[in-house]
Amino acid sequence: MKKFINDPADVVVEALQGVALAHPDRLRVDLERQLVLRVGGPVPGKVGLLSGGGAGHEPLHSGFVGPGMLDAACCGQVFTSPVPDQILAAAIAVDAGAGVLQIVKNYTGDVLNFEMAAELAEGEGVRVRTVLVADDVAVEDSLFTAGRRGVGATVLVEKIVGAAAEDGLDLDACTALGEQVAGASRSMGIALGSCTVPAAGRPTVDLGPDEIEIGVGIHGEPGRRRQALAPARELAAQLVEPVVEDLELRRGERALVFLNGLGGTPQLELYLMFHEVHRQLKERGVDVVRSLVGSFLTSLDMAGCSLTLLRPDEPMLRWWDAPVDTPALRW
Amino acid sequence: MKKFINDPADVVVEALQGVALAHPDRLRVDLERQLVLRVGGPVPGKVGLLSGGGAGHEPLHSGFVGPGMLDAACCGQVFTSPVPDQILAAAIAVDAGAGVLQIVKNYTGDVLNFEMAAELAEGEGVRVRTVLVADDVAVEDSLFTAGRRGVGATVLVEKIVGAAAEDGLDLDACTALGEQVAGASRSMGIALGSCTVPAAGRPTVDLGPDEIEIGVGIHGEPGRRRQALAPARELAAQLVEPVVEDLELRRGERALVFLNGLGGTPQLELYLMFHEVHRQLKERGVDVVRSLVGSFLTSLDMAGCSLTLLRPDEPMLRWWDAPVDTPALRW
Amino acid sequence: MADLTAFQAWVAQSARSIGEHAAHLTDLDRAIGDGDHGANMERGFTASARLAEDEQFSGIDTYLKKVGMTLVSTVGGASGPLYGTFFLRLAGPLSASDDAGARELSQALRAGVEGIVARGKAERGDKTMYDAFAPALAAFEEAAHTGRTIQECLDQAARAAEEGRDATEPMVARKGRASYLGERSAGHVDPGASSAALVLRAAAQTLA
Amino acid sequence: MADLTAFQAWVAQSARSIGEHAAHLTDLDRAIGDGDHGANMERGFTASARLAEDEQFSGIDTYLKKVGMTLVSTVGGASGPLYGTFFLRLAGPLSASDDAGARELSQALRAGVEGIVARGKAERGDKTMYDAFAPALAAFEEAAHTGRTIQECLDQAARAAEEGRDATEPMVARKGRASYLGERSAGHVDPGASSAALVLRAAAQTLA
Ligand SMILES: Nc1ncnc2c1ncn2[C@@H]1O[C@H](COP(=O)(O)OP(=O)(O)O)[C@@H](O)[C@H]1O
Ligand SMILES: Nc1ncnc2c1ncn2[C@@H]1O[C@H](COP(=O)(O)OP(=O)(O)O)[C@@H](O)[C@H]1O
Ligand SMILES: [Mg+2]
Ligand SMILES: [Mg+2]
Ligand SMILES: [Mg+2]
Ligand SMILES: [Mg+2]
Repeated sequence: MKKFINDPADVVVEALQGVALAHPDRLRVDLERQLVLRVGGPVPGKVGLLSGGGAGHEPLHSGFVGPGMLDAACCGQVFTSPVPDQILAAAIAVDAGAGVLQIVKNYTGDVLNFEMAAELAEGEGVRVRTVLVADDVAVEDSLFTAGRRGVGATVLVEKIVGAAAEDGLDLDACTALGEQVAGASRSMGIALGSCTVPAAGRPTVDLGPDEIEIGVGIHGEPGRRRQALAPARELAAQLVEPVVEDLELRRGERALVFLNGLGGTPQLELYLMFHEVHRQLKERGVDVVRSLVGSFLTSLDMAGCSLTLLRPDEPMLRWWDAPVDTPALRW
Repeated sequence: MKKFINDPADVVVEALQGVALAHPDRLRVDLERQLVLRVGGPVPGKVGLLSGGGAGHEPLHSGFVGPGMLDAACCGQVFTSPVPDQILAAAIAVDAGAGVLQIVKNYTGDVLNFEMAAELAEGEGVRVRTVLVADDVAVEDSLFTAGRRGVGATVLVEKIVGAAAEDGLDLDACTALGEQVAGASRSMGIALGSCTVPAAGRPTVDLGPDEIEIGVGIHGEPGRRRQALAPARELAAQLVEPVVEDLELRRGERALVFLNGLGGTPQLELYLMFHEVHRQLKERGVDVVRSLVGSFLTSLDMAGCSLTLLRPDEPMLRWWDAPVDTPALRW
Repeated sequence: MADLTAFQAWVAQSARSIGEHAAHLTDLDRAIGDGDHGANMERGFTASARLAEDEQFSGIDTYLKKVGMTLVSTVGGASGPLYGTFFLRLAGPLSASDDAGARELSQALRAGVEGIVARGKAERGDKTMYDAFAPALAAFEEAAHTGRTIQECLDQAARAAEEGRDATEPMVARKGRASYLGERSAGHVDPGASSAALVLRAAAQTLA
Repeated sequence: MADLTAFQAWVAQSARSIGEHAAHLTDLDRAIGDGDHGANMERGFTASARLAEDEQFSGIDTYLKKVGMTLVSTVGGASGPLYGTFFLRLAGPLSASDDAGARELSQALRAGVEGIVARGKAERGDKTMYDAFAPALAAFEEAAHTGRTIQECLDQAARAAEEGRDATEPMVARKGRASYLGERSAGHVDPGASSAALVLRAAAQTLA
């Protein structure tokens, strides 16, 4: 394992020190609790928007703190959920009386920790709602299992609800919107190579020199199948088809496309894949009305990409277009 | 080699198709000549700012086209200079009567091709000046050799001169400013792993499992030495020391710090390194007045980072802070 | 009868046992999870065991609540809230006593296990820690009901937990990270069920 | 005497020879450069050789200019502008003639080689293509001066280029990518000097 680290145990807190030094005018970092907070928050009357999860997915979530998006991000250790104390502290910090909305990726650890935090926060008089993001179509959907993993749709929920909260929507409306966006999004990823968790010191997934994982999770979880490497146009088809079908996107419908790099994939390849995805959506009669291409939800150094499609309605598009001013997303 | 590509020969043009589809409202892409142009340009009365080079360093240069930065980027094949025809076409396209400034990274191929293009453009009545960026302290400086490679300072020159051109500085003033910024900047990089050029199909640099290259070039060129992996704080020192010394940054002076990921390095590690760099600069009495952390000048999928320091004067800082609105840099 | 000292001995013994088996727990989690269960549990129980050294507790329930909160904030992952809730809920039925008998222990155990279900929504056969806790609770209640000593109740609970743990091997996971593996999760013992068996065995060694 | 057809044969023969040696040129460039010199040269000379098939040319000079422009826009890298300039400048002294003799060829060659220096600023011993072109020019001029036939002049130039190429092996590069290697560039023949020797050998096979 070759990484820019000192002690693997200190990676997250040392990186947060860097975040604090790099963005002193926009972010306030609580190193002890591993929280990243919007400078100048909480904003009176505004719903507090809070997310978090294991580290290693940067810029998600800490890079999305700022006007038009999150009020706070809670960082766990690498690929490990934050614990309720941290989340509680964040909820209290971002509550301006209008309540707090937690955006949680659907992993048992995250779900349980955010749930306990919400109970504790309610005990402290903070109103808390939760939107669960579970968009990874590689995992079968079922009420009887842990369900689908939360992946790319998280970025879309954070952006769109972030703008809506800024616009003054109340807690129930923000929650409903978040659920709509999460419900109208589907994702799937491909790994060409594994990530390596600093504390583990070796690759999480054991992929052969020509092997790839279709449907990989953002922690290197197994996907639908392993197969041999194929040309980009075939790989794009293996993302487009399951996502479009699960979302039941029909000819003539519109889509917001988020093509995401998983950390080790160069922009050159990402844009090349975007071209393929765009072409194939067009062939299916799907109209790409908005797009985002880049590495926004990563798995450390994993080589790979994920495709997220959202079936947007007009309000979602308006809030997508609304200004955002965070370290990682700004327009 | 596992990459999202079809035919290695088509990588650049297919990626440019993706760029065109992802940014239709900001960029105009000439696929045949592999040019990326600012929508709505040329801007009357403004000096046309033009850069380019081999592909594989994205977002440099194509991601920096837009208000406040470049008017056009010319893309060569991967790690190969564009040819004079392309550059000439770009120069003609961005000339609005105020002349054209080319920002060129100091590699023989780039220098010669941009030079021929400038001669051809002058023949067509376009006034052309060139700023050469040669900031890589890993290479010894000498009048009798090809000289230092152009690396991270390129981003700073493009940003600062981009803002100045937007402000209405004329061609000579833009050229002088570009030379000042280039002259006041130094860089050095470290590779933890090699990049792989699609057409080559195998890693450019042959690094052992614990070996790293100190002073690597952005095409995988050899640096000052190979050595064993070391903790981040030691690696940071091996970047800070030579850069500070070559720039002769003294206690009490100010610096703009650009910590750049080379493509395969996660943000988590980059921010961790930024913390180290910042701390060590502080120890040396250097005041970090501005910073930029991210993967802006990459070497395909190379794991590694580079440090660029600029000794800024007031005008440089003002133009650094000025608005920029490109796909990769926006504030 | 189990007094505060006994409960503190239980937590200490759990920490020891988990420390000894941490590598094994991690190996199990590496096979069907993310390979951190050993480290998670060791971190949490070490912190919990230290509580008794650093602090005076006025009763069993305040102690168990503190253990629960400590586990919640140090174990992390899925198992942190689950083990945390287990200890937090144990405290309830013991709030009045400073020396618990079989009946109170039985009620406490039921409250704790119900807490795990309330939080994790697991059912029998989902291949989770509940597959160790549930049979342990049933065995304890059965033994207590038929008038066994606390030691006998605890022994039977520990044995039932170990059998429950072993029974997770062929199961297909339906909860937690292992569920992403689908059919491929079969053939591996569940890490959480394994740590649960250790904690209940530690109880049998200390609580009576 | 060399007419338009002879010049076209020269370019065609250069393309053939470079095609045959492309892998070798690339290997040389891989050792001290970026491993693209073979592909660069093959692409450029193939395109240049095709010119004569696709187009009618009115004179030697217009043809050579077109070859130069084609090389500039297809070879790429450092060698594109250098070879391109060489051919563009060759054209000058030949503008009046449609059948060049030794004297005109000598002047053309000088103009071409001076073009390479004007563009690349290389000196003898920098380990570049100039280390093949410079001795070739000197040998040609010497032979022409002493009244040799064109064939003799060309043969001596080709031989001198090959010797110049071989002499680059021990040199430490001071220009181009190889210069980044410093001392480590010694012990390898320069790729550009090697392609130059091929082009001049092709001249000896066709131009006389
Ligand atoms: N919903 C659930 N209910 C009960 N136990 C669960 C549930 N989900 C997971 N577990 C238990 O948690 C264990 C994994 O714990 P751990 O590895 O510490 O957390 P994580 O999976 O977050 O890394 C599993 O082996 C399983 O026994
Ligand atoms: N300044 C220069 N003057 C003359 N020849 C040069 C100069 N720089 C490089 N060369 C020649 O160019 C050759 C490399 O060409 P090529 O590999 O095609 O371009 P690049 O180095 O851009 O990849 C070198 O072997 C050398 O002979
Ligand atoms: Mg685990
Ligand atoms: Mg975990
Ligand atoms: Mg080369
Ligand atoms: Mg090259």
